[in-house]
Amino acid sequence: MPDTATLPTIDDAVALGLTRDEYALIVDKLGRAPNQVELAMFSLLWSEHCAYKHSKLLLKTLPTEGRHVVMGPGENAGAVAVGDGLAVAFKVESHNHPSAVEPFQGAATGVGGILRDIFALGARPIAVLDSLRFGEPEASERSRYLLDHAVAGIGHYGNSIGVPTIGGEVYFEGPYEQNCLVNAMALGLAATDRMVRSAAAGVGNVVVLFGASTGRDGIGGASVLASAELGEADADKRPSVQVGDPFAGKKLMECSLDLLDRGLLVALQDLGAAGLTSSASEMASKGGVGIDLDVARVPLREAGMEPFEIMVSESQERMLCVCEPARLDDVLAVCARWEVHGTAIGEVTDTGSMRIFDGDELVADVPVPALVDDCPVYTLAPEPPEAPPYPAPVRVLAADASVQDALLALLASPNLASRRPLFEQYDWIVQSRTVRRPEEADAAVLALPDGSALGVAIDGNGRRVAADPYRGTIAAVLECAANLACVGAEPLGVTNNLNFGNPEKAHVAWQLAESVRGLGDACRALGVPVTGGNVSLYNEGGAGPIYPTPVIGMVGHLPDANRAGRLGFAREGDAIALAGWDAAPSLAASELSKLHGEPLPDGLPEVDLARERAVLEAIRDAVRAGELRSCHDIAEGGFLVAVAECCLAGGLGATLDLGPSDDPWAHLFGERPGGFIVSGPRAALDALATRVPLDVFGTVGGDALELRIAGATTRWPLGGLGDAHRRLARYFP
Amino acid sequence: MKFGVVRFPGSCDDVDAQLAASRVGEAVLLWHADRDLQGADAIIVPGGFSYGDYLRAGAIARFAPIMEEVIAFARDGGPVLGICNGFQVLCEAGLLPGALLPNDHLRFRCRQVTVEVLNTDTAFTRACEVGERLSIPCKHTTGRYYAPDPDALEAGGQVVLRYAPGENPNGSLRDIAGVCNEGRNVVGLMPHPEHAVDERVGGSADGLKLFASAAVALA
Amino acid sequence: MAAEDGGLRARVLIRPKAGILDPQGIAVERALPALGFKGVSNVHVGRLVELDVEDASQLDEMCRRLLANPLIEDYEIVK
Amino acid sequence: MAAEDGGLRARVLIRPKAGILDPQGIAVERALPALGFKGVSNVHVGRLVELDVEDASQLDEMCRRLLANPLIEDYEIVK
Ligand SMILES: Nc1ncnc2c1ncn2[C@@H]1O[C@H](COP(=O)(O)OP(=O)(O)O)[C@@H](O)[C@H]1O
Ligand SMILES: [Mg+2]
Repeated sequence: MPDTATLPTIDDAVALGLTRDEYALIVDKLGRAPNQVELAMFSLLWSEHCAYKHSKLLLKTLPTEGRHVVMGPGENAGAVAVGDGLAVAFKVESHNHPSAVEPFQGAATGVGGILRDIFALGARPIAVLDSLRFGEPEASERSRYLLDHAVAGIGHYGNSIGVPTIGGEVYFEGPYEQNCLVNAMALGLAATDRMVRSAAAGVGNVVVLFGASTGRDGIGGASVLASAELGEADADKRPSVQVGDPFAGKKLMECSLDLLDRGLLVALQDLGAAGLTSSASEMASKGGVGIDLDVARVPLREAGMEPFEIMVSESQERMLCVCEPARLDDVLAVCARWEVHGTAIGEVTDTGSMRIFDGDELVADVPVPALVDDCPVYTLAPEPPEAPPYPAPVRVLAADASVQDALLALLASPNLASRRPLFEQYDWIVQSRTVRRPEEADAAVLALPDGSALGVAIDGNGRRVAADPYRGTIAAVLECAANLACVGAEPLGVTNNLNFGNPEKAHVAWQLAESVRGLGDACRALGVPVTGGNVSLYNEGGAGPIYPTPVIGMVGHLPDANRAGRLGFAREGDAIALAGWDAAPSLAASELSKLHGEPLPDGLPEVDLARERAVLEAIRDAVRAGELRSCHDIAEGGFLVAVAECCLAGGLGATLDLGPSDDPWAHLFGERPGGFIVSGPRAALDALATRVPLDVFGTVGGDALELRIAGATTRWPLGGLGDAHRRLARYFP
Repeated sequence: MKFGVVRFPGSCDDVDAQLAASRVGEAVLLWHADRDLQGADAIIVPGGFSYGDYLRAGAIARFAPIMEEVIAFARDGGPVLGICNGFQVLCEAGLLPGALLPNDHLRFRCRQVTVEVLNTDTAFTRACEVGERLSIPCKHTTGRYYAPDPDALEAGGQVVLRYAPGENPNGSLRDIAGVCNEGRNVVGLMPHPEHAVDERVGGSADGLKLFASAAVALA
Repeated sequence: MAAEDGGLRARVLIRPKAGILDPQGIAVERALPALGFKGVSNVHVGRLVELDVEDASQLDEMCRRLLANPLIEDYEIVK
Repeated sequence: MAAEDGGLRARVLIRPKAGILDPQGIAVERALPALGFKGVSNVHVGRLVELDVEDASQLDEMCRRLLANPLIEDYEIVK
């Protein structure tokens, strides 16, 4: 083919993140050296982000089948059927590195990106959840800055586009100081038979780009290709910070859904990272066709953009669709109605190649399989470390602190304190579906048209995964399932985002492999398929890798929205019970051990997954029966923190009588999956006792939490507990 | 009784307002670029981020073609309710006194608030009692009400809703949550009554009274 | 100042009216000492709008009708 | 320009960096024709910060560290 620029060198390829071997393989696939545009395209599609080079083989081991599954891994998002002819599409994705650079825009564009993945399927986005990790806020001004700005950015995008942010999670740990995590999950609702796939089809069909114009956004690395033509002076023409525009995103969303409602499209795909290159190639690949694109027709925000820049630009709020030529005018008319710019930029061909033109000039010609399928995948070389390679946290609670002080310290600790200062910055009510708001229940609950509801939870305690990647990941899955059980929801599907360090390091490879093994085993045991997710590797700072952080998002269904569980104590005189635990919890890797500055243990206690499943089902059935007045799972902080949370959520005190215990500290503050604090009439608790270990230990009432254990009595007025629990507010002056 | 709910590019609570209004009557969406109110008996300018709230909340939306009709409708005494962003639009359009400024804490804040009804002689509070307290969620970044002469507003009975003591979420002047025009037919408020029409998802159904009031007015 | 296309490059400065609380200004004023900047006072944050206009006589009306809200903001046109 | 207290009244103009998306500028530019203002182009919306400083030499650092976000904004100090 005619050559446009002087051919880039193998060093350019390396500068773009490809290995010398990968470059050689590209030359081999093409039968010639790639030109500038082609190398730019390969550098994106053969990147870790697009090709899953280090995770693909592991991901293959995950269970993806299930009777509810409508779409599994491979599409823009997974989807499960929820009855009534409806399906819920959902996926979690990370925007860690952009958020570490510019937290507000990074988090905002992260939300925008995951929402496009959802409506690309023809599903109307109905909810967002966020999962955040930062360094210790008390010690680190940078972490406070990242927290403040990332939260504002998530709210900015989600609030402005009219999708409620109904839940999320945030943890603060030293290892995230240099490399924060910003993951966002989105859910969408669609009529199952109206969902679209992204496979391009129909030779001669038109490829239409619509949405924002294309600028130099996100062109960081690839700009080395331009170094030939551009001097230092032009360096600032290469901004790589993407600015989110939720207003444009809103119009793009309504326009896309309108186009689909009118049945005008053959295929639809969002432009995410890797822009036009990956969207077009993936559409071609899935349809087994070729695509011709003319970059000269792409509307530009900046003059003088090179063809390769147009192909790799990550400009936000853009979509790509395929339609029949006869429908083109209608498609463009719908775009115009929504004030969205639409342009025909190419067509579907039978060449099996991506051919990029600049006007009449052919500037790239690459077989689609070479781009999409032929990237080498690497098997990891896992090696467990001697012990978890992380420094012990700083002690913030005296070794001889009393139970009185320990509970207050735990409630006030950044990982346990109320998230209200965060979620009050999110609109959690728009769209009129939110049956359970943040802090009302362990899972968010969204009403469906037929009176049933969805339960959604997202979780992943990196510190426990760092202590034991296999059991820690199982614990994260169980935590999500427990949250769903507390509202009465049956799990239908799981999405996940694997946030890890550099997989070329043996111990990180081991963390990743063990974590995925745990994810697979837990999902198989619970009978929940993994329908999608995302992988974010190389999350490291000067001090080394982050805690291994698999973020689990779980979606479930409950038959009656009116019976969705609540976590707060509801009525004076109700009996309170501990349900589920058959063994004492352990202080290993607990929040209390963190406050005491203890290093991570090497391993967590074993859990019996079959038994955990039975407990989850019993709790779920009890909540669905509608007789329990509250149900809350025991998580970080342990038993006593869970009870205090029930008191605060309900504005009611409680009196607890625990009797003797051989290890009161472990009993009160130890952590392990499968424990629940339930309250209600005695009969309801007795009914539950026929299915799970259950111990009635207290009564709801009064304006204080009063604990009698081994003869001693400790009393916490609700006011004091509330003040401690509100501690995060100080980071949002 | 037919409600028309305006839809601007960037409106977010338009469908919610339509749902709420349809509990007391028929409710249709009115496209910003049209000039047709479709024979609606009452107009709702809903919440959201019309035109992204760019430049100034409500500043661009108030020039939409449909607003010319809404303004004429209001000048003829037709009932018009502005909710949140709609309140901002109506102030920018000069249909309501005052303006809305960034919250004193400069953050978006979403929470259930209690508001007190001060004037029941308006198109949207007739079904309420004076002094009645309503629990309604609010969610906005630009809700700090300001008017150059609040005394005149209060004297003229144009302050329709006030945040209950200690509940002012945005630093509004004199805890003002909602106002009306001199004709009492145009009302604007920052809280979202359309999100308080169903105990199940609203935590309260108090907001329904505002929509019911419009029906009463016409009955 | 001349704009590329021969028209006029205009700059509009929009300020919160005196007497109206300016929380953004206050926030900046509060943040500065923490960063070690002393002796800063009377901080106000407003908006800057820059545009090319063919007919500069339209600018004032543009400001009154759209760019500024006279009730809460003052504007200044700098050509 | 002198400030009341004898210090200096400084003005900082903060603009979206060239090449960085300016959603507000785009929205305003789109809106103007509809209001009957023709021939307006190249609209950009930024921020205006005005403050009294005793030591003007601190201004540049103030801009870099607090007033502007150097990643996406350029600033201009007008004394
Ligand atoms: N950790 C994971 N578990 C299961 N599926 C995954 C995981 N990571 C990625 N996937 C799937 O791989 C496909 C490609 O992911 P991605 O490149 O993020 O899609 P997109 O570019 O549309 O965001 C998607 O279907 C996604 O669900
Ligand atoms: Mg996608």
